[in-house]
Parts: sequence; C-alpha cells; structure tokens
Amino acid sequence: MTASIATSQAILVVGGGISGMTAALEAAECGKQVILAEKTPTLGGRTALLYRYFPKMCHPTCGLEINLRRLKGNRKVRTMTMTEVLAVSGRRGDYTVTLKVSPRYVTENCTGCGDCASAVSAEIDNPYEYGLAKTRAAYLPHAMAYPQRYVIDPSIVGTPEGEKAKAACKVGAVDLEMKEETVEIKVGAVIWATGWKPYDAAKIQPYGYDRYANVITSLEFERLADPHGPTGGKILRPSDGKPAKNIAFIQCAGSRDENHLRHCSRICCMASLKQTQYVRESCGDGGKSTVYYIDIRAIDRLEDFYAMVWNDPTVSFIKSKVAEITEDKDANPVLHGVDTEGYHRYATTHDLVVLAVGMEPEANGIRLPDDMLLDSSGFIEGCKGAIEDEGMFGAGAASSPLDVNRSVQSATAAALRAIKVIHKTARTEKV
Amino acid sequence: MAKKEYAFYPGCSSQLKASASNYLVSTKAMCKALDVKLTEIPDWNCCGASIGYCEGGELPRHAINARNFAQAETHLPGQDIVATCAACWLGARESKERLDGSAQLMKETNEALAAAGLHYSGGANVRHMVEVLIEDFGYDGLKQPMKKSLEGIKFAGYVGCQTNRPFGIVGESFENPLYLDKMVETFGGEALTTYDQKVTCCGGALAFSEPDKSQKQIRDIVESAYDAGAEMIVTPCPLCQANVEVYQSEINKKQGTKFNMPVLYYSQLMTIAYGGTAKDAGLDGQLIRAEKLEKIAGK
Amino acid sequence: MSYQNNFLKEVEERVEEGHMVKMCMQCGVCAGSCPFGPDWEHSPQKIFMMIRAGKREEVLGSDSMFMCTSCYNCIVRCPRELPITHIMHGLANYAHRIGMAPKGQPTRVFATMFWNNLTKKGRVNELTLTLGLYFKDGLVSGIKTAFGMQSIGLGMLLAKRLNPMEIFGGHGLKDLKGFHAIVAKAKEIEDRKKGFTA
Amino acid sequence: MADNKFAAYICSGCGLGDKLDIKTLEKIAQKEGKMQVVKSHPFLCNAEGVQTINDDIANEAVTHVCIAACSRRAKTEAFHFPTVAMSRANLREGVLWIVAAGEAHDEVRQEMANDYVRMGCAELKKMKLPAGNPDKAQNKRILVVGGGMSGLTAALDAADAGYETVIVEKQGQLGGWATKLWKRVPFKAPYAEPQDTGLAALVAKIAAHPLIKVHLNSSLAETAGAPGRFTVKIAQESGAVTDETVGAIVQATGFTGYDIAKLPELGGGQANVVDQAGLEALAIAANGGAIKRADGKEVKAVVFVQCAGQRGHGGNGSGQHLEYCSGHCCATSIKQAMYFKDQNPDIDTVVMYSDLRVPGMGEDFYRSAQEKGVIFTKAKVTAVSGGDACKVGFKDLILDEDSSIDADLVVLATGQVPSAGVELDAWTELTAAADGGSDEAKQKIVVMNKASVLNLTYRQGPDLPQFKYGFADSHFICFPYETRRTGIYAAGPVRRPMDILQATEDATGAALKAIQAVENASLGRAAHPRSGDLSYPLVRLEGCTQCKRCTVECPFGAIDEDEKRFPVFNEQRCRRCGTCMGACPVRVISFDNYSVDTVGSQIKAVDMPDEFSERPRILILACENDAYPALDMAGLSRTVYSAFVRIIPVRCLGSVNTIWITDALNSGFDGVMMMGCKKGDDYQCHFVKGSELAHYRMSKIGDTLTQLGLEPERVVTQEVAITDNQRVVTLINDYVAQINELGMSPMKGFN
Repeated sequence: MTASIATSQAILVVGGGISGMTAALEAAECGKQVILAEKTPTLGGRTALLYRYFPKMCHPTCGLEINLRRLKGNRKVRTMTMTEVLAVSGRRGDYTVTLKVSPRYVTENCTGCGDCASAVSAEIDNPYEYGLAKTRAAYLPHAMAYPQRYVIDPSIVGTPEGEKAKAACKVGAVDLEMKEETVEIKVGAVIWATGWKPYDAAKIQPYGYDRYANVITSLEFERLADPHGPTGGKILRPSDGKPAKNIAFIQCAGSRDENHLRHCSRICCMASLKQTQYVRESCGDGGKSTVYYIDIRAIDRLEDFYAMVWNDPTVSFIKSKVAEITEDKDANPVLHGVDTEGYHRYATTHDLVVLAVGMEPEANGIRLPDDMLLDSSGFIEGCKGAIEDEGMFGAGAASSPLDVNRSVQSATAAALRAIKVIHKTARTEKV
Repeated sequence: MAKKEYAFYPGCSSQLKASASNYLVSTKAMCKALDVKLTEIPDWNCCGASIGYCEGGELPRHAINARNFAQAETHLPGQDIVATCAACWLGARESKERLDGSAQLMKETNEALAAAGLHYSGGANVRHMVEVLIEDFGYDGLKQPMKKSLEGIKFAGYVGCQTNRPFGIVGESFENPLYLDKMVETFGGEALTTYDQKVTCCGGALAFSEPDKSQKQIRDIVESAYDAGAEMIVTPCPLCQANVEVYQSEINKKQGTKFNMPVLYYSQLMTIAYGGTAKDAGLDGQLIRAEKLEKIAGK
Repeated sequence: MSYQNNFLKEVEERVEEGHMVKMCMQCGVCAGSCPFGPDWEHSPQKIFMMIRAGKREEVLGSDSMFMCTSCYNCIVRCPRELPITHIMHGLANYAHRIGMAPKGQPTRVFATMFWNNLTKKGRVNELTLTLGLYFKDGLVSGIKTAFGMQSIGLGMLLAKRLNPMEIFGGHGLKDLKGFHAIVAKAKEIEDRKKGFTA
Repeated sequence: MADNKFAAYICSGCGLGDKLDIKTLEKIAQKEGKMQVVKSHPFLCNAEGVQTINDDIANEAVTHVCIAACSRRAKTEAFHFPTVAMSRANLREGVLWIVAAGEAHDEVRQEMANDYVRMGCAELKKMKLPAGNPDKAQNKRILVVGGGMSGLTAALDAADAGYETVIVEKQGQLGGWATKLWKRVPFKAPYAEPQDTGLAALVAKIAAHPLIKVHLNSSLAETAGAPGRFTVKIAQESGAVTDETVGAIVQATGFTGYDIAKLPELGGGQANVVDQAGLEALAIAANGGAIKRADGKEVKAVVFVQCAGQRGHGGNGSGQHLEYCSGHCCATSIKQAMYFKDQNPDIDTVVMYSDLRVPGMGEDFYRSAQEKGVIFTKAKVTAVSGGDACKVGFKDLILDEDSSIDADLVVLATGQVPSAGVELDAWTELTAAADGGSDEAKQKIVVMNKASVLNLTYRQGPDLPQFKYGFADSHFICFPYETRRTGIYAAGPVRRPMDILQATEDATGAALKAIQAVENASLGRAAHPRSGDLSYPLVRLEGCTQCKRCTVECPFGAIDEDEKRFPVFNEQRCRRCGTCMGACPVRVISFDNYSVDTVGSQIKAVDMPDEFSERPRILILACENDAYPALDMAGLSRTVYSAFVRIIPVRCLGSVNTIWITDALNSGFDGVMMMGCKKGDDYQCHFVKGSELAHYRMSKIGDTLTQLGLEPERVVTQEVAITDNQRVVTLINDYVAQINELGMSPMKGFN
C-alpha cells in the first residue's frame, strides 16, 4: 500500500542509532516534526552493543535510557522501525521519499510479555551479538529495545514454529500475514545518520581472523565483556572457553591502510585503551594487555585516559604494526613483527587477540541519492552543488569516523542545518 | 572444447637437461591431455630473474623481457604468453606492468630493442600456467580428461612466494591461497589445508650464496609438511621444487634429519591423473622418488 | 647533524622507485614480514628512516639489501603500498654500481655472476653458474665446496637435470648478437640517466 | 476548575489476572485508595482499554488516573493522557515478574501488589497536573559571545534559522584567531592542500544579515536573568554601555596560545624559535612568496616540534605545562610545512612528533605532506637553541640514537588555553572570605570579575562551571552540550581543544541548543534531561528559614538570593531534579507532581505487618534514570528478588528529603536502601551531584537513627549502574538477609 504522511515542513532522519536519535530529538525539541526511520527492529544502533564508553567507563544504555524517555514523551517524533529508504526525489525543502517497511509479524498490541519466545524452539544467530550467540526466532532484540515489541524472524513464518508463536500470544499481537509495505512521505530535509559498520576483519589476511578462533574483533570483545553478553561478562577464549588473561590489541586493523581503509578510524585507539581496562576489570593484576600501535591517537582530554592506561602496570605498548599472526599447537595466537622503536623483533604468544577493526560507513552498501557528496572512503560530506541548495546532510559516523561524543555533536549540528531548510521553506511558502 | 593456443615461455630451468626439465616434460603431457597447443616463443631469452637486480639494474631487465614480448608479438600474434616458471612469469609480468605504466620507460626500452631491430608495441598478456588452468578451464574443466584418481596420497600444497606475490592468482589470498589444494582434491588426492608453510619463501635467491639461510627455510617447509602428515609436496614453482627437493639430503647430512619428501609439480600430478606414464610425468626426474605416484601411474 | 634531505633526494633521483621512500610511515610491517628479517642489520623501514636522516654511508655500505630474496611479502602487506622489494633491489644495485656495496658480499657476487652468466648466452647456464660460484674464492675452497655438493650434482646428473656438456656451451640464443646489443643499449641509457660510469 | 475526580484502572493482562486477586486490588483502590472510579480490564493497554480511560476522562470528568499495570517505562504511548495527572502502580515488572513462582509465594506476591496499588493511589491523591511556568519568558534572541570562527558560525546559523542574533566581540574586528591564519587545513576531499580560511566570506554574510547585530570592542559587564529573559549590559572600551535582552547565550570565547616564553627548555623566547601563530604571521607576511625570518633571512630549513609544552603526562611523563593534547597541532604543522614545500620543494622541513595525530581523513593530509617531501620522524626533542643558526637536539626514537639538526627556524606546536573566564571554586572561596570581611578577598573579587566573561549575577558565580583544565565542557559523553547553566552553551575551543572544522561544527550544535532553550522557556518547559517537563519548583517562602541550602546545592545555579537572603527561583534555569526539595530542612519546596507528600504518602500507605510476622518491609528509593531501569530489566529477565521490598522511583537521589527516611522508619520499615548513580569524578548522575549529596546527607542521619534506637545498617546508600540488573537483585537479597539478621525494626507498632 502507499500512504502519504508528513509535509515538506517535516524532517526525515535515517538511522536510529545514537546520532539519529539525537538529531531527531534535538530537532523535535525545537518544535519541528520529525520522522525517524530505522532499518532494524529497535533504536539504539551500535552503541547499544557496547559495554562501556571511554573515557568515563560509563554505560551506553544510560544515555540511551534518557534519549528513549525524551522520545516517549515527545509526540513530534514519529518512529518507524524496520524501515529503509528506497528512493529520494525532489529538492531542498521538497523531497519525496519512498520508504520500505518490512513486516515485524508483531503488532502494536504486543505487551512484551515474551510468551511467543517461550513457545518457539527455532533459533537464529543473535544479530545483536555479532554471531557469538543464538536467540529464539521470536525475540526481543535486547533489554533496552525500543519499541519494546517482539520480532518474529521471517525464517519461521509459514512454519509450525511461526504458528506456535501465534498460538502462544494471548493478546493476538502475532500477525503472520503481515506484508512488506511501501510508504511515500514528503519532507523538507533529510538527515542521514546511517552510522558505520566494522571493517570485514577476514579481509586482513595476515591476521587470520577467518582461520584462528582466538583472533576476534574489538566489537566482539565488547560483547564478551558485557554482563548482558553471551559469556555473562566473562572474557573467555572462543577456542576452548578458557579465561583469556594475556590479550593483544592490534591497532589499525584495516585502517590507515591502502589495501583496506585509507582513513584513520579515530576511535580504535581509545577503544583499545578502554578495553585494556576490561581486562583489568576481569583479571586484576593477573591480566596482561599489550597494545600494538603505529600512533596512539588519544586526542584532547582523552590524553588523560591514555596517561592512566600508560601507567597501568598490566598494560604495555609496542610501536609496531603486527606483520602476521600464526597459531601454536594450543590454538594460542602468536604475533610476529618488529618494534620499530629501535628495531626489536618479536614473536609473542597471547591467549586472545583483539583486532581494533576500522569504521566503514554503513552507507557503503545502501544506495544513497545520487546528489550526495561522499569522500574517498564513502563518508557523507553533504550534497553536490551549492551549499544554498543543500537539503540533505550526514550526521555522526555516517559523515566521518567519529566517537559517540563527536557523533552527538555532529548530529546536533545536522539538526540545525535541517531546521534552517525547514525555516526557509516555511518562509517561501508564506510568500 | 576447441584447441587453446598460447605463446609458451618455458624459461631457462625448464629446458632439456636443466633443473626443471621434468616440469617441462610433464607440462607438455598435461597440455596434450587438455588439448592445449603451446608454441615456444622463438629464440626466447632469460627473464633476468629478480636476482638479476644487482648487476642488471632496471632498464636492461625490462629490455630483455620486452625482447621476448616483441618476439611473441611478431611470431605468435594474439596469443597470451604463458610461463611455467614463477620467476619468468614474475619478471615478465613486472616488466609488462612497468612498461604499460610508464611511457618514458617504454620509449627507452624500445630504444634498446631497436639495437636488434625489434619493437614492442605494448599490451602483451603475461600469464602463469596455473592462471590458464584455473581461469580458462576451471576445476571442472580440468576434471574432464581425468582417467585416474590420486586417491590415498596426502599432499602438502606448497605455493611458495613468487607465484603468489605480488600478483598471485585471482580470487586467492596472499596468506592462504587454496588453489593447489583445490587441484589436488579435483584429482582425488587428499589436500592438507592446514599445512602452514604454503607461502613461505624457500630462499632460492640465497641458495647458492648463503646456503645456511636458505636451508633453514627449506627445513621449515619440509618439516611442517611432515607435521601436517604429508606424503608429498606439490608446487607450481621450479625454484621451489629444486631447492626443497635437492637440499633435503644436504640438510639430512648437516642436521641429522631424515627428510625424504618427494616434491612434485602440479603438472606431474595432472599428467598421472590424465593417465600418463611415469615417464610422461617426468617422475624419472625426481631425486626423491614419488613411489606412490609411480604406483598409480603403473596401474 | 642529520635530516638534511640531500641523500633522500639522491635516492629519489637515482634509485629504482626511490621516490616512494618518503611515503613510509614507520609501521614496521615490512620488517616483520621478511623471511630473512633476523638476518637484516637494518630492516627496510629502518633503512627508509636512515635515508631520510641522511645516513648515506651506513645505508649504501650495508649488506642488508642483499638479504632480500624477492619474496614480495613486504610489498603485499605494506599499508602505504611502497614497492619495498624494488627499492631494496634498487638500493643494492645503486650501492653496487657506485662501488659502495660491501666487497665480497656473497649474494652481490652471485647476483653479478648470474647476470653475466645469463647475458653471455641469453639464457642461464646452470652448470657454469654453479661451478663458477664454487670456484669464486679460488680453486682449493672451490674443490671443497664442489665436493661437498657433489652428491647433489651427481643426483641431478642421474636425474638428467644437469648436463655436463653445458660446460662446453649449452643452451644459447640464435640472435645472440642482437640480444647483446639490446642489453648494451639499455645499460648505456640507464647509466647515462643515473650517472653511472660504466 | 472542576473538582478532582480520581480513578484507578487495574490490568489483569500479561498473566496478572492469573497470579493476582484483581478483586482485592479493586477493593483496596476503592476503600483505602479512595478512588471514585475503579475498573479492571483484561488488556488495558490495547485500543479498547485505553478508550475506556479516555471516555471516563471525557464523560466522567476524571482528573486523576492511577494505572495499575506494567512499569511506568512500558506502554508509554498507550497510557498517554496529557490532560490528567497520572500515577503508575508497577504490578508486572515490579511484582509478577520478580516474585518467585508457585503457590508458596502467592501471599507475599499479593501483599506486594496490594501495597503498590495503595502507593499508586496515595501518590495520585497528592498530585496535581503541572501547568507549566506561568511566568513565561518570551525573548527568543540569541546572544553570541565571541566573534571568531565559532561565534560567527553560531550567529549565522541561528539567524538563518530565523532567530535574531547579537554578537559581542572584544576586538575591533571580527574573526578572532582565524585572522591570524594564512590558510586552514582542508575540510573536504581530497584533503591534500591548505585552504583559504573563508573568514572574509563569513564576515561578509554576517554584515549583510538583517537579523544579526554586532557589538565590536565590547564585553559583557553584566548578565542577569534566565533563558527567555536574560538582560545583558554590553560595555564598550569607550565605557559606553548598551542593554540587550536575549533568550539564550552561546559562549564562543575561544582560546589563547600557550605562552612560548614558558618553554625555555625548547628555546622559547629565543630568536627564530616561534609558535604556530608566529609562523602564520611570517606566512602572511610572505604572502605566498619565500617565508623569511624576523631578521629577513629566507628560511631554507625548518623544524616543527610537536606537543611543545603539551601532553605533559601523556606517555612521556614530564608533568609540566599542559597535560592535554590540543588535537589540531599535528594537522596544523603539516599545513605549515606545506607552506614551505609548496613555495620551494628544496626547503628541508622536518616534523618531530611522538604520536602523529591526524584522525579520520587527516590521514590523507598526512600522505599529501609526505608526497610533498615533508619528513616526519618520531623523536623526543631534548633541547632547542635559537639564534641565527638554530639547533634542535633530540632522541631519534626510530633510529634509537641521540642526534641533532640545524635549522633556520624552529616552530613549536604549543597548545590551546581556553578563555573560559572565572574558575568558580576559587570564586566561591573568595566570596566566602569576603563575606567574612576579608578586604583582600574583596579586592581579589574585583579583579576576578574583570576576568569574567559573562559576569553572571548568579548566586553561584559569574561564569560557566569549568570541567577540567579550564575548559567549559560537558561531563557527559552522550550529551556534549549538557551544561550546568541552562540556556548558556559553550562552543569551540573554549569547550575543548579543537580545530576550525570541529569548532564550526560545534558552533552549529551550540546554536541549536540555544534555539531549543528559548523555545522551551517560552513554553515553560524543562530542558534536558527532563525535556518537556512542565512541573517546576514551588516554594512557600513564609516557611523558609533562609538556610541557603537550596541556593548552594542547586547543581544548575538556578536559585539566587534576594537582599533578605530568601531564595529566588529562576524556573527557566531549573532542570527539575528536585535537589532543592531534598535539601530543604523545612520542606517548603515542591513540584505539582512530585513533592515531599507524593512520596511521603506512598511510604505511609504501605501496609505494615507486625514485628512477629517475620515479613520485613524494606523501602527502596531508586533513581529513575539508572537504578529503576535496572530493576525493570531484572523483571524483564524474570530474575527473582525479595517480595519484602517496596520500590519508589525518585527523580534523583538529590531530591530525597531525609524526612522520607525518618517517616519510613517511624512507620515501621525495617530498612531503607537508596539506589543512585555513580558519584565522584566520573559521576553518572544526570543532575551532577544528586548521588553525592544523598550519600552526604545520609552520612548525617546517623544521630537521628541512634535517637530512634536503630542500627545504622537500617539505612544504606548504593551506587547502581543501569546495566546492574543482576547486581541490584543481589544487593536487594543480601540486604534483606542482613535485615533479617538485625531482626525486625523496634519501631513497628508505635505508629
């Protein structure tokens, strides 16, 4: 079906991660109409899958809770999950956007009681655990999921499993007949807060992510450290489930590399410094973290955090891009390379290797309108043509490899850029 | 399948009574089975090999490779140049790319060629035999003429360096190329995919000048093949083959090891699989005899 | 006194791919990737730094570049896409041609013999090359080495992979004259370009 | 307005009906809760259930609604009744999902549900629907302090969004630091060449903009009022003073370079040793030609020393000068090295760094410099001597040797020092001393006020609170514009060290927050984090004892004092945390929907078993931001905890008034546990000090307890993170066990 909602006075925000939520809320709290479109079944994006933030070591869900409360109390934002942008036409102040809404197979009647999940036995890879764990095919994405509504995985629709879920729901919220919908909306401005994705670590062949069980990505490591994660917060080796105490962090895994991502992903240094403290948290003085780096990019006040970690006796730093990883008989990763500060060769054995994988624009993969201006790595710089004609903007990690704090800053700025468009449109319409 | 024709660049080691003559013999047999016509580039010359750098410098190396291109261009127009030797392929391909990339270099090269009344107009297509097999035939295609299975033999696929880097085979990774394993499996052998020295350099360039250094490499390569449970090593490179096979006795002597690992060319395996005799496959050219393979050949 | 760019400029002008030396960001992947890494007095990445630092004698007098076996591991891993193998070859060649490379460096000697061997007939003569190498340090040691290696030689002979007749010539080009002309011309051009005195 | 009509709606869905006796709950709501309308529904949150409620509001003139169903965090869209006061009794996450299954627990489960219904009704009885601040502040003009890149960008963006803007710049011309620059680093692909600063174009737009008014050679002599109604006195150098009224303020007062003279060890102060600003000056003078030194000699060799007087402790621990990294300096030195290389590629340009910090696309700028022949080396510079032939001594960290290099010019990459005005802690000390009569302090204050940027007339001081190293930054990662002075937003290098790109981006964000502030003020709405909250603090001054705790403890400096030292509430500055309410010893401060009574009455409403029942009652006051969600999530994961606890969410532990504790103990509670956010340097409290204050206040009620003859363990305070959904359960169960050890409270039965 095709429904037409909103007017050219409204702002479309694409992506419901921290940047998208921020852009939407900041604009709405200025009194503007906003449509917030998120591809997955829940808001929160990648930040919801992090254990702690640097440098405060606080929890992403804390900010998420506040933003969700702002959202629940604000009628100016219309949230659409499982929604993707198919096409954008028109110009600044007057865009027509075609949205695809995928079926959730669960209606707004869902109370979040979880009866459907208990009823089904089929399992799928948990999309919120980077494949480290399974979940029932009828599931609530995570504890902070918003909307707090279950999702039926398409794989069990039309199977007895699906029927089980339907039968289990006392409030008749499971609707297996749900179909994909196309919605057309008119908006004045579009904010692309489509975020980022981790670079495919398997492509970094010398590190053998695809060959060695105990070589994992920094995002998987976040899940291991998270009490809500697959190991209940214990840092265990994927190969044998033994606790990992001696952990290597490899910086620039895919970043600053002509063979992979040309740009520096900015966050990885701080992320690894943060993660060395996960090791301390779980192993105390018995833990050992080694950071292999080219340059430690702990900019501005974040330098304090670097200093703190530098002074942590369980953490050591080696100025070296690791050349390759091999595996010994006990599946321990062995790192080979050269410490370039004075040329010292090493072959060091660790329990676990964490690749600080680079940030790639999530938009590499989704089709952006042709008139978007991208840099050499695919991050959104704005629109082609004169600044006066700009009606679409990048925000957060879609615009540059940014940490959460800078993403929010960027999203707040994007909100005003969009508001300026709306303001101009409103005036021209009055005239 | 229609007959495929290529301009063949055997290289110095793949000549009669040269260190890789068995490569040449088996390649010819293999191509016959695949209905491939190889025509030697008339009066081809040495590629200079990477070791030529020290005295040869830059332009002379490109010039002598360009001479081969020019020969192929005039005498075998339109045919891809196919090399079996890693060094030849690399040397030629490198020159090709540098010449394509630099008008200046091309100019100077032709200035040199002119001294022999030759000219290279560019655009030679230099390929390794393995590329031809995988890209022009594909594993299924290679299976077609198969008459015997190599069942029961465990192979360590030793790719070596120069066939693998910097160009490599399309779709394969530098760190863990799998095409030799896939070939072995295609012909019914058992591929030891866990073999961890498959892209280690054999130190060929230092084989003569610094034998101890290169022999350390060879020891790792052979040892790890034994560790992986291999009965034979298979390789696409004549220098790897020669070094890894020839020096085993040397290492045994010096270090008291008991190495006796046959090292073969994929072309020898294929010749046998295609029903060729041990002689067709040049198995008589092995220093360390591949008895199990000879047995299959004999069946 | 260091970090004057004279030597860097010299390398950029006269060494194969020398213009890429400045692009190194000192990550060390090349050093860690080299199969003969442990045998290098200076790793490639360090050599690049030394060039920038103006250490002409140390660099051109070093035998490190001769450790390169042309396995190209460094090239495919370098995050800045430096053609490291070629630069090492280029430096070795440059040091060799201006006479600064270490005297008697075995690979330098072998590589030279190899080139001369191949250019003589247009194709490598494995036997003369081998024997030549064995006797490079004089007859006595030559006989020793050759004797030590004879089992191999013998094996090769039996395996028909070595031809004793090659000592009297062996494989060669038909148009050897043309070939020599090409090599000579190319060398002439390169020497002129790089200011080598032949 | 019509009389209040109270209604309770009890949901029997989600299995509540199976495990709880709904009839009993209805009876309780009616008899004890005094609800005039009581209805139960099998599926209250569905369209039909919600309709029943809306009908009652429309037709039965219901003014107050108690929803006894799921947590207040669930089904908020369904249970949205903006025209009535509403309370939520949490029977699902709070009872059904956390009480052990099985008949053995039926009784305690029912008791718990009964109490929550009692509490919901009791709270509702004391609630009013907040009407929003009657004293609306309608001024929507934006004041921008500072006319540099950040300030101009903020002003232009605000004006382009239709808001009148006033710029105050202390210099005689606009542009700030950017006027000192020859070029800036690139913002967009290909990130290869230095770019024009774009200042001229920006200034032209400002000049031409009808909504922008500029005051040059001016500074703020006084800033009074609140969002939507600030009055500022703008003093010109001449002494003339202009009054402006504005609704919000963007402070973009920028930075100064760290004084090079403080770096003698790096040749600071010697000839031909300059800082980056000094080099820009030479470049401007050269105007694209060969860059010459002060003595006119053409520069043929230049060395850039990174982190000069910065990263004092970083990896390399000198502990001197600036401890932080100024972020932009690496890219700036790269840009400046290009000045030389672009003019003459033969000039030796060496950059000595310890970590080259060019994040994001800066990597391309770095590559570009290398292509131009700029040499980078990782080195620790040990000594610099200036003069005609400069020398830089250093430890070459790659070649691992001590070395030195000659140069015609040495550029020290010094850091950014924020111009954020007065440091408030120092100010507070002085004012205290001044009140004590110290003349010295009085004079110092005069000096300080001159140094102040905003000269706020606020009780808590004249400028924005500084976070660290003098930067007026936010403490929050998710909320970079979270400010402790509502309606005043710092932007650019005054907030955090940054380059022009970040500064202008930051300015746009700050401009939005300023716009948001004026819009909120005009509607009497709270700003973040209680955005949209229409309640605001009401005070009965007749009861006030002028103790000043509210004015001192308000985390946002919202409360001033009049000449009689009575508190003066500035609602538009208030963030509705209730810290003042918690602080007030005489309990004269309240909110319509959140007061000493709304919570106190819930505490008293709990049915208290006698001391022989062996059923202790434990009161938990949980911060609604982190602890309460954690408890909810414990329910979501069906984690069982003791049914003896009664949980009341509070806006912030700072709002907890000690009377609640004593009330609870007096009414027979056996223990009281407070759950708040992390305190200390890395505090999580969204209201800055709430958790801190609660701990402090509770440490003081020991005496009260002993007077009551109670053990100190009966009142505890815990730090809880939102992810602690398993830990809260342990905390609760352990505490219940501990209380059982102590035995029932002796206070039972006395009330």
